[in-house]
Amino acid sequence: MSDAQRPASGATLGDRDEEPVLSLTDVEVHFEEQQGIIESFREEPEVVQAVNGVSLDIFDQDVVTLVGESGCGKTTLGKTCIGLQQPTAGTVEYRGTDIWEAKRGNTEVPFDEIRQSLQIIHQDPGASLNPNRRIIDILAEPIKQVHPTLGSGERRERIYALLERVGMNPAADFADRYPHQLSGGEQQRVALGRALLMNPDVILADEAISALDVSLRVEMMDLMLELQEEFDTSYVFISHDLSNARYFSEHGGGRIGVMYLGQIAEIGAANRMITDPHHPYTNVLRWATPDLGLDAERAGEPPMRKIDVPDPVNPPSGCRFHTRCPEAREACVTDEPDLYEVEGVEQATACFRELDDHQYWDSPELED
Amino acid sequence: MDSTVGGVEWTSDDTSASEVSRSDKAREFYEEKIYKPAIVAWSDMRTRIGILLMSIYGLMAVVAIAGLWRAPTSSQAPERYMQPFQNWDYPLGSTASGVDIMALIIHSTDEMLLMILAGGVWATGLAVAVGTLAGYKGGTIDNVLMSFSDLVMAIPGLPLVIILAFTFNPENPIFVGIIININYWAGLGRSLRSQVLTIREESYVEASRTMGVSTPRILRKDVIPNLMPYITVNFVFAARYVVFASVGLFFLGVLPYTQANWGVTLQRAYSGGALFAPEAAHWLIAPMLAIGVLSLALILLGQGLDRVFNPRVRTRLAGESESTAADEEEDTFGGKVM
Amino acid sequence: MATDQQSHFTTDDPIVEVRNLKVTYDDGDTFVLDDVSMDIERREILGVVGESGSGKSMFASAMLDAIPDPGLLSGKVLYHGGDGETIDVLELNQEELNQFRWEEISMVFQGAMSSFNPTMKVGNHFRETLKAHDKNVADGMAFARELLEDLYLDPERVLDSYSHELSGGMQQRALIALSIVLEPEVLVMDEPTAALDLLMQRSILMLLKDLQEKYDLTMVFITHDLPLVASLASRMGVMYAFQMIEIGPRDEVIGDAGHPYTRALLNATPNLDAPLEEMKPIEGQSPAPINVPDGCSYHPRCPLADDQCVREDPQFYTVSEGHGAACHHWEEAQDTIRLNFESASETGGDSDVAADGGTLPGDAVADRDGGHDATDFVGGSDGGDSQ
Amino acid sequence: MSNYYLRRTARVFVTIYLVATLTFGLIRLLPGGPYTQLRNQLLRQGMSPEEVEGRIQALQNINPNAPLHQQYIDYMAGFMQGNLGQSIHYQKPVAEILAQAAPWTIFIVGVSTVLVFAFGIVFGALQAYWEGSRFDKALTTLSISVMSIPFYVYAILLLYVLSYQMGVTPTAGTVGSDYRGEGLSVGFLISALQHAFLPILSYTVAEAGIQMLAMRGNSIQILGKDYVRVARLRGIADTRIATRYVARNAVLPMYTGFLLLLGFRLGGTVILEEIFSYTGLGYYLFDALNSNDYPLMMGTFLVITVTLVIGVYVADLTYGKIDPRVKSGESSEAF
Repeated sequence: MSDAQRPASGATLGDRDEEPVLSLTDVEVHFEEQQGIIESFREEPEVVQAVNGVSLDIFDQDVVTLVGESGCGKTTLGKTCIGLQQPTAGTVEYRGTDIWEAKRGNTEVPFDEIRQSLQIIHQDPGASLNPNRRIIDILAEPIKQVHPTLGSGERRERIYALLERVGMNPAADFADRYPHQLSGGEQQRVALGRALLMNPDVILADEAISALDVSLRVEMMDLMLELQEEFDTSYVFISHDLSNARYFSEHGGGRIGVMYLGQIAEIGAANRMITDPHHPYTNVLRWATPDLGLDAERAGEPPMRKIDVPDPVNPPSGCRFHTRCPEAREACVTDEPDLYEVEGVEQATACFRELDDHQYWDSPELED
Repeated sequence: MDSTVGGVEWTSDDTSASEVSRSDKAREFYEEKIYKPAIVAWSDMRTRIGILLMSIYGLMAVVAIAGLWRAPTSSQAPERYMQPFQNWDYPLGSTASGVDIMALIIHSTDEMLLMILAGGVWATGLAVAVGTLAGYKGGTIDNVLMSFSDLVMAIPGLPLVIILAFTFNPENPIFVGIIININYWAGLGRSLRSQVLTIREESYVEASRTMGVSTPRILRKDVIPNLMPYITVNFVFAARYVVFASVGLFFLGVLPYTQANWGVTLQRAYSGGALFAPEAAHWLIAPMLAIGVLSLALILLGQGLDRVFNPRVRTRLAGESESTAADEEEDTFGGKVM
Repeated sequence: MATDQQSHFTTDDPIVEVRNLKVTYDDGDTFVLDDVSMDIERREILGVVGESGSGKSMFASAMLDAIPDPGLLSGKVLYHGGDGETIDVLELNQEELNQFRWEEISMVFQGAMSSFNPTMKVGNHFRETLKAHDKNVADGMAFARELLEDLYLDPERVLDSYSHELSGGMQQRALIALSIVLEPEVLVMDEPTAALDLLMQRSILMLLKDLQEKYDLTMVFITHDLPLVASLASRMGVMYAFQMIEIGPRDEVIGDAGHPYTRALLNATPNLDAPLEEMKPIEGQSPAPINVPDGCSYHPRCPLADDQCVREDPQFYTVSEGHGAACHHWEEAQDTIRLNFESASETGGDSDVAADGGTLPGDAVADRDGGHDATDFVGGSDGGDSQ
Repeated sequence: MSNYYLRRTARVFVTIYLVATLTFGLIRLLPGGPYTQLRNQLLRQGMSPEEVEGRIQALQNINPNAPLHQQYIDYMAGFMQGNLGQSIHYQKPVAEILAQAAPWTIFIVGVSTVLVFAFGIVFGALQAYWEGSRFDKALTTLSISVMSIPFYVYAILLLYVLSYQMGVTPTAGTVGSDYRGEGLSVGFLISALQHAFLPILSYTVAEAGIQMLAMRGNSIQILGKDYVRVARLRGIADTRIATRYVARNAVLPMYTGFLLLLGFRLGGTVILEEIFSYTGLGYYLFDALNSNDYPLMMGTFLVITVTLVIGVYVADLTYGKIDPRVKSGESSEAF
């Protein structure tokens, strides 16, 4: 490990030279618990710090997978990326234009154009399609938004072409059906098609496959990656399962970001993150992912001190993982680590263990 | 750049394919909006009875408007207190002053139907507007609308209606219908708002928002269609309330009337001693039956109609293929009553 | 499915013997559980794996004779209690059934959130269960507190709160405690951790292992997640199209499955060890009750299917002692269908950290004195992870 | 938690204040101002204009030609001290008449509403429990047919059959004439119950049908829930499941229905009390209407509304008791 690495903000990671599609700098999202007027006089309102100072760049035809336990802010960060969630601090830029400035109308790039190029696919296929509309009407909506001048005949033809493209033929038969007449896998493919018809630059897949059957998951992920080329879009893929994340990111040649309590604990190329995790939390996630290995003793004690996630309203001081981290020492309680680049590899981790000269090494082990 | 696949440029704007013919569109509209709902409505026994009963009232209204039955005038019947079903010219018999009861019933149906329609549309329309706006927009609009509806809900319906009727002396049935349901919309608006609050969080609404679909269009296409079952049940209840309240107010003599209607007949029978003279019993029963059967028809229609808006029922009955997903047939009447 | 070869699914000291279980909803032409027979060994953890719509939940309910009406259950469920006498669960009348359930065999459902009465405190659920089985409530509650502590929950706080005041993980653990409070012999769990987080899932599995040892329970763990149960169960059954198609010890079913579906399922499950390109989805869909293909129900999707498969419903062939598979060509399946993670464990594969516990930083901790006290993780402070 | 109650109490006073303002406005709306008719009537009787003005001033403790805001302040001050002006027809303070009439209305509306929900919950739950049985089908058809007939039709029929034909129950009034002044003696109570029997019965029958169907629908939904199935598996007795699990959770949505219903039922007394000439608030409102007695009319309207607001307030506060989720006050959808 060489001398003090300069803190790597997400931007420099992956040393891509072309301009990123989306770049987030020091984004924070805090939710204030609603209070009555009288309550607000008496005590401080409870603030949930969902996302806390995250910087991330997403490039063209890129794949970024966000992994973490529930409540770590991965969905909130995802929604901030595609402009559905306004950050309380920091900026979100789409090809150099601040999205929320555009929304207020004082940028030359119109907000509608940005809005249309950032789409979403949801977790529950059943709830992502309006039960009262036929598939043909559901898929006509995006075309009407992007190509309002198009005739209904052309629209119909494109919808049929898309349905066939996502493997649902005969398209005419599927088009006339209601969502409840489709299986989970088919519904999810319609949702994917709807997002793709907007010709987006970035699609947020919010746990898009965890509601599907095991055998369908691989098929859906393959389809998404296949269409990435054709529709020239990048993916922000959210999952709480490391093996799905690994499959998607490695296939798409992208990165995996591990999130913990609103911060990026570690981010790096997919195979690096699986085979050689540097952050203790990534290692805990890796331990928790059951695999088909025949050995039993790997199922030993969980390599962490507390199984339940701390309360996001008042997160632990210093490095937020110190209350559960098996490697935690006094130093971790006091100061907060930045993202330090791992030497010569596309990987960065927010842990003092990455720095040789940090006083972490000589501070006593944490006993609780 | 244009990514072409199998000859389809996803990004180009030019329309090369043939237009969908007008007749196709008309046929599709007919099939979706008229034919299929009709099958679903007719399939349920309750709705079938409801439709039959309502068509009787519809017929009576047409007869009244077209003047095919004699207008009710006093001493038009050969004798007073004629018993029903004895003389076919006066099937329901006659009143103390020799008025043909059948004429009395028929000649108030058209006004009553108008009144119900006006009252129902006013109450449900306003409730939907208030409910969706407050529910979807939230923030100050929500607070303002909800505190206003709380105030309106705090006023007991009938006394306010009586005072307004006394002040404005409404003649036109539409105006009467609206006055009767003057504050009915508040309760309904509040429950619609809570439903909109849940629908607003649904993924497909968020997807529409992400696509940049305008709010009015989202309300029209995504939110309201999913509320329709609840709206139809409550439209019927609002109409039923108009029937009860209007007849009650006519009975009390609060509402002015141009021509005799059920409430007035009821009141005349009641004060004309029908309670004591058994031979006048039919004079009292006829308006009661008219009111009862109409509201029964409305209730049955209400139960059946919300099935029309349930896509699962529609596809199953229209013989389209069913997906493997279990189709739960829950009785929406129970949980949804206002 | 012929059941003459008894050998491959009987065990020497079975606590529950299940014979020809059939469940149908409309007078017998379509089956939601089609002639399932197997034994459950005393004090073992049996894993039952199957995709959604394969009938695995029906199998769980059948063991407690708790099929949601209007289902018709036929067959035999013989329960051999600790005191030696045998009860046929399906013969019990309603009164005996109420007595039998929860005292001998109890069940944990998937949705913990929906298993608690929303207008009743968690504590009352325990008290009313104890009263219903006329047990001494004071001792029962003391035992319940001990159970909750074993599950790293703060007993007072949990018993005194409503279910909506607890996080997903806490509710699931409280539900598990509720299902053990009457000290049953067998605990049937239908997807107990599906709705939970990765970490919580893994921790609950470990807690279940501890409970199993401490109260010498027999556990039936039903899930769709193959790797999850592989790390817990000692014996496994695989279900497809409402039938049990393979039963055997875990190492054999995972290491060298006999049935092509099991092998395909192993290949389709994304996991950390297998190289990427080896992962292939299974074409087609599992059949609904009404359109179960005749002969072997997997033949439309099976690469090895021939006319024998279409004609003849396969019986249980013995792959090895205690390991059976319902496939005419199980040897051929074992040879031709390569398991993708096989290459990883044999040749060390491309991942430089072999699955057999190489130098993972985390492992350093595992070999510390593994007693509970060293790593105290009382779940008191967890508020946030409501799934 | 107290914040929720605080807010709720504040809202009661605001509502009462706004309704009082509304009645003040409504009086102004009446054709030709409140007293023109009375003024001409008195002038016709040969009273001098000043005397007439003095009379009107006394009646409504506001001088009609003072500036509007002044009248408003006087009116409000009067209202605060419970002085609602003088009834023209009865020559007695409105407050006095209404204080005597209000208990009767509250009695019949309260009792009949409680009965409606008692019947509705019990029979609805039973129907759900034996869903699909003949009992269930019979009761459903019965409640649908019962629902389609308004309460005043029942009132007339019951009056006709029980009072006039069979003479079992009194035909009018709130209490027997010989018990009138006696206060709460036993005789008074019995007679009061006799007189109130028909109004309460007719007011309960129609509404019970609706609540029965609503309860049946809710209970069927709850019976399908997981926690009922788990309770059965735990060997919990059927009776306990029917009450503590099914009824307890099915009653929650009914509660909001109860609150909205209170408003309609208080209003409906106008017709009910007229038929039975049962001298409650509704009766006086209608009586005031017929004799153009504005102060009495406005006073009655105001008291009915205030009773409703307080009734709903009390019911709304108890809602927290039965639905633990609302304890923290977030789902205040109740009203």
